[in-house]
Amino acid sequence: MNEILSIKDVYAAYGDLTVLERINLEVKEGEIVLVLGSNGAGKTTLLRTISGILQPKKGQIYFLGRRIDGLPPYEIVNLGISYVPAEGGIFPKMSVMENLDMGTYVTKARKKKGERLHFVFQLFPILRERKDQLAGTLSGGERRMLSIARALMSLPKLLILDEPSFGLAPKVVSELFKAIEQINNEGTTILLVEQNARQALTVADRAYVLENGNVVLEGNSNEIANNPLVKKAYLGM
Amino acid sequence: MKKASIVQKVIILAVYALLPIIFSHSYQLRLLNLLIFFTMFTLSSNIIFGHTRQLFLCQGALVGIGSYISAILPERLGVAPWIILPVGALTSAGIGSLISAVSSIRRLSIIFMAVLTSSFQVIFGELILGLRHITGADEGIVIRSDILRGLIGANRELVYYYLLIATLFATVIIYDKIVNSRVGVAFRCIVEDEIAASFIGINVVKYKVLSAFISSFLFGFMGGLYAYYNLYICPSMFQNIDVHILVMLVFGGMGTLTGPLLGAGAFTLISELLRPLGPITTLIFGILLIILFLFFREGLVVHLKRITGQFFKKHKLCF
Amino acid sequence: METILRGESITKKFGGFTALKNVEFNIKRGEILGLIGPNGAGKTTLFNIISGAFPPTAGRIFFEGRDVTGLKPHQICKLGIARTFQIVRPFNNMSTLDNVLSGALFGKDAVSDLKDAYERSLSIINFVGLEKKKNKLAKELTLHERKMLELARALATNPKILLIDELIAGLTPLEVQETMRLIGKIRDELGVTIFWIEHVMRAVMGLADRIIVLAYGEKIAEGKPFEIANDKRVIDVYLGGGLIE
Amino acid sequence: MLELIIDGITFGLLLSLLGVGITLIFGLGEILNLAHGEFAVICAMLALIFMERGVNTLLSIILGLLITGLIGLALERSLISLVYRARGETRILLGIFITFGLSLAIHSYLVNTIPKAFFSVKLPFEAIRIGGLIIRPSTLLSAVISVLALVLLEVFLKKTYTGKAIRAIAQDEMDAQLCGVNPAPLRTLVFILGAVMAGLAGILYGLIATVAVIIGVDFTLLALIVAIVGGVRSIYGNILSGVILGIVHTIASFFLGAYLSLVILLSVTIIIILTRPEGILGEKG
Repeated sequence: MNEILSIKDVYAAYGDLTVLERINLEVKEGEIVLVLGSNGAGKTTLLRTISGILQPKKGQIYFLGRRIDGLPPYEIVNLGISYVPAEGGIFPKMSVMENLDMGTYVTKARKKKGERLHFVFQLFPILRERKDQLAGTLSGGERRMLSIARALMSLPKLLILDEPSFGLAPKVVSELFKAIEQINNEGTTILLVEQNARQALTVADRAYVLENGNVVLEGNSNEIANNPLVKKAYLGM
Repeated sequence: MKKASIVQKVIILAVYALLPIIFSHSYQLRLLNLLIFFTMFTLSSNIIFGHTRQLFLCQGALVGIGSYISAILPERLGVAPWIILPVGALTSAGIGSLISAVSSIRRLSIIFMAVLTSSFQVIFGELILGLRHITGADEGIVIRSDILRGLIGANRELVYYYLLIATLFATVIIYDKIVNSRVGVAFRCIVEDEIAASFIGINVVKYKVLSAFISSFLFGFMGGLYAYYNLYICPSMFQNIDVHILVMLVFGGMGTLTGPLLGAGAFTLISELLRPLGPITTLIFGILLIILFLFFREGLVVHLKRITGQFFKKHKLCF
Repeated sequence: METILRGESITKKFGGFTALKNVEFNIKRGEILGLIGPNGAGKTTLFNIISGAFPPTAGRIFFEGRDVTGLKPHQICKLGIARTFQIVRPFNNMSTLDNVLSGALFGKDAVSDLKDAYERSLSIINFVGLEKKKNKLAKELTLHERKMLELARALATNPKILLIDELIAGLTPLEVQETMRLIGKIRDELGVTIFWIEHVMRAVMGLADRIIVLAYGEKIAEGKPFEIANDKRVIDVYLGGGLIE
Repeated sequence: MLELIIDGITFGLLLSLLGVGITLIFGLGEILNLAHGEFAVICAMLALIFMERGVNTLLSIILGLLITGLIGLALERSLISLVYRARGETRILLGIFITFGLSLAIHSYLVNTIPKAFFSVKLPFEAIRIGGLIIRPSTLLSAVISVLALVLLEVFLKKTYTGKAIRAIAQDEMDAQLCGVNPAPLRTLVFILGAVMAGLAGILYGLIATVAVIIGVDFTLLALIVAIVGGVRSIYGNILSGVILGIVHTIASFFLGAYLSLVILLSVTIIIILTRPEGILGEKG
């Protein structure tokens, strides 16, 4: 399989506060890759750096062989990376449909809008029912679905999800993970950050463990799930 | 107060006191007097904007209230100007405190502060024009009650000059005391982070209102004094004060004591130099405001400090 | 032991979203009470309500038997409840000493004399181990030092109870050890009661006398650390709905 | 009375044109444009200059609008883009001071160079009588063009990708970027749009009254009131508040005189700011 994303020796900081120290990470086409780590380990910073919200201090990021570090977020979206933040990710004062329209803002997605709509409505049928409602009036779970759907509208090759289960009830979380698998089966590569280690490890192919801005562990999901350190710190065993 | 700071103030006071020896011409004295008025205006702006970041775009109105009350009331009530001067100052202070109180309790954002205070300024202007029989509208008021009636025989400009520097130095000393006290600490915390400040026990509303009170009091007081000094006031005098104060404040640098002094000096000089140009000066002040804010936001003092190195360092407020 | 702080069916709604639902708690004087739960469980919201950032939608807070619901932050602080923030907010352009000094000048039993305040501040700076950084600007400190600074500033207000919002996240193992020792010292040497939000389970388990678990705005468990560690519901909810095995 | 209300509505629609510009510019870049009303004067004066040189009225007006747009472009790319570099509260303050300075400079320049210039357009039509009602065609035309411009703006914002992107930036700039929107050119576009709409308001004011060079400050103030009362982020709110304020202003001016009517308008604004700022702005304290 080809590498779709590769991160080489990346350092990132907020002001003078270093958050990522020499991160190396790669994602192959078609995979679901999970990043685990405690609060403050630098997971969100990593995702923000990939999506261009934050510029890395040092290091390189390649997407499909092209160097993307230093590009602004809107160009990175155009290349095929969609980032779904843990909170937000929707325009509350626009209708569900308008939010999905904004998802097709990138030129190449505009032509395939109908096809894509069909896919996301099949993935999250509730959004079809709510399509004329203002996004701000949706429930927490529906908002999360909309933010993922919006990101999918732009035909991403790589979908980056920051804690999709954040703040959701367990039942909704299970549905969401099913959807994530379905998105992956349809051909989209996924990079996922989760605190909900158990469920995330069941869908992921491989995982990285981040601590204090460093990758301390990597491997396929089974190895990671059976690692004594992970068991103790993330699985509560 | 540190010793160095006292010595410095005594020297500055001495210089001010001796200036009339060199600038004895009454035109020059008038300039010096205007300089002190401007310095005082900038100093009071500094208290409210520099130290507590409350945007008051109605300084002209606060000065004007003091001025008009001091101009109108003594004759109408038959009371001595001495008594009315503090009444005017307190009225300004009351209104300033009220604006500060409502806006800090409602936690208005800068945008709303800007619109609220400038609306107030416009209302003041409109009222002055509308209440023609009291204020004389555009024609203004000629003031007959002089605060220094008994001393008028002497050199009027000179007498006012010493009265003004006495006021200035009294203000500077009080200002210094406040900034270096517990209140000054509260001001700094509020500028840094209002929310964090409230969680360590600082009553943010109280201190903001306090700073508005002090500053508006000074505005009103100086406004009244200006009316008695000038013996004539009209609405246009209070129109561009805000711009002038802003220019002076940024010129000198906010939140410092030297800032307003230097800023007012530079401003008086520039506006005197520009005087031959006539009404176009406003255009130049507009451009000056833009340039200053874009490129010299930290103030002239900071830039000077960089150039003169350590010289100003000892003046840095202790604490 | 006597109760110092008590919450009576605290409910908080933001628009249609219920952040807290009928949460009850009870802290005894001299206790370290841990507060844990998944992200978005409402932990920080609870702290915000106790410290006066906003009032609860329903319910009451009692401090030393007195109803303090709806008081403003500065009033709450003056009564003897101090807090730290999850995302630190020291006064960045002030020195370490001035930061702590501002706490001493305005908190409970505020010292109005600058000299006395200096002394109190210095001893607190020593207590948290920042004596070498006392003249540095807060923005020049490391994250750990800034967290210690915020703790020091809160302590300078002379609180009876301290609400700590995530002190350990993002620290190195060595710093974690130091911080845990310090929290113990605050209780034992200064006699300050502690209400403590933390994500690092090991730390809370090791130090807290009792633990409350919040999830989706509701209290799902309360008890001694070992009871919490073995509570089926806590393991389920805190670590996710499904199971691998 | 009915005629007064019609005049008020017409004037109010002009205010809406101005207010909408303030709203859009603030929504996208957090810059409260205190020089906004000057664009109306600039445009009217430009049209006047062309007309005095013998250019046909309609063409003069179009040229005026075009040049006003270009001036907007130049100002945005030079001055305003410097303000965007600052963040948060500093940006808002900087925006206020810079545009304040700008308004002073423009105002002072115009007052000094062409103090006696007055712009107004006379239509070669008779007043229309409907029943007992007399409607001036210029009033009618002014109202129709305002409505048309506002409808076009609404269609642009609601139906086109660019318009949706503009609304998206106003809600959450970072989120809009994550959808692939580059905010900088859209901010420029909106500033130009705002300038041209203000310019149009100036021209239309020339239809119903006379534009003098000193009127820019009043326009800015009225536009600010419209924007604040209608909500700094809501376009419908702006149109509604513009019309209401226009009616109130016109009627109050007629019965109480111009100065008291302004005092009343401003007092209402102050009360609205103090009673429900978050409701209007959608901003949380």
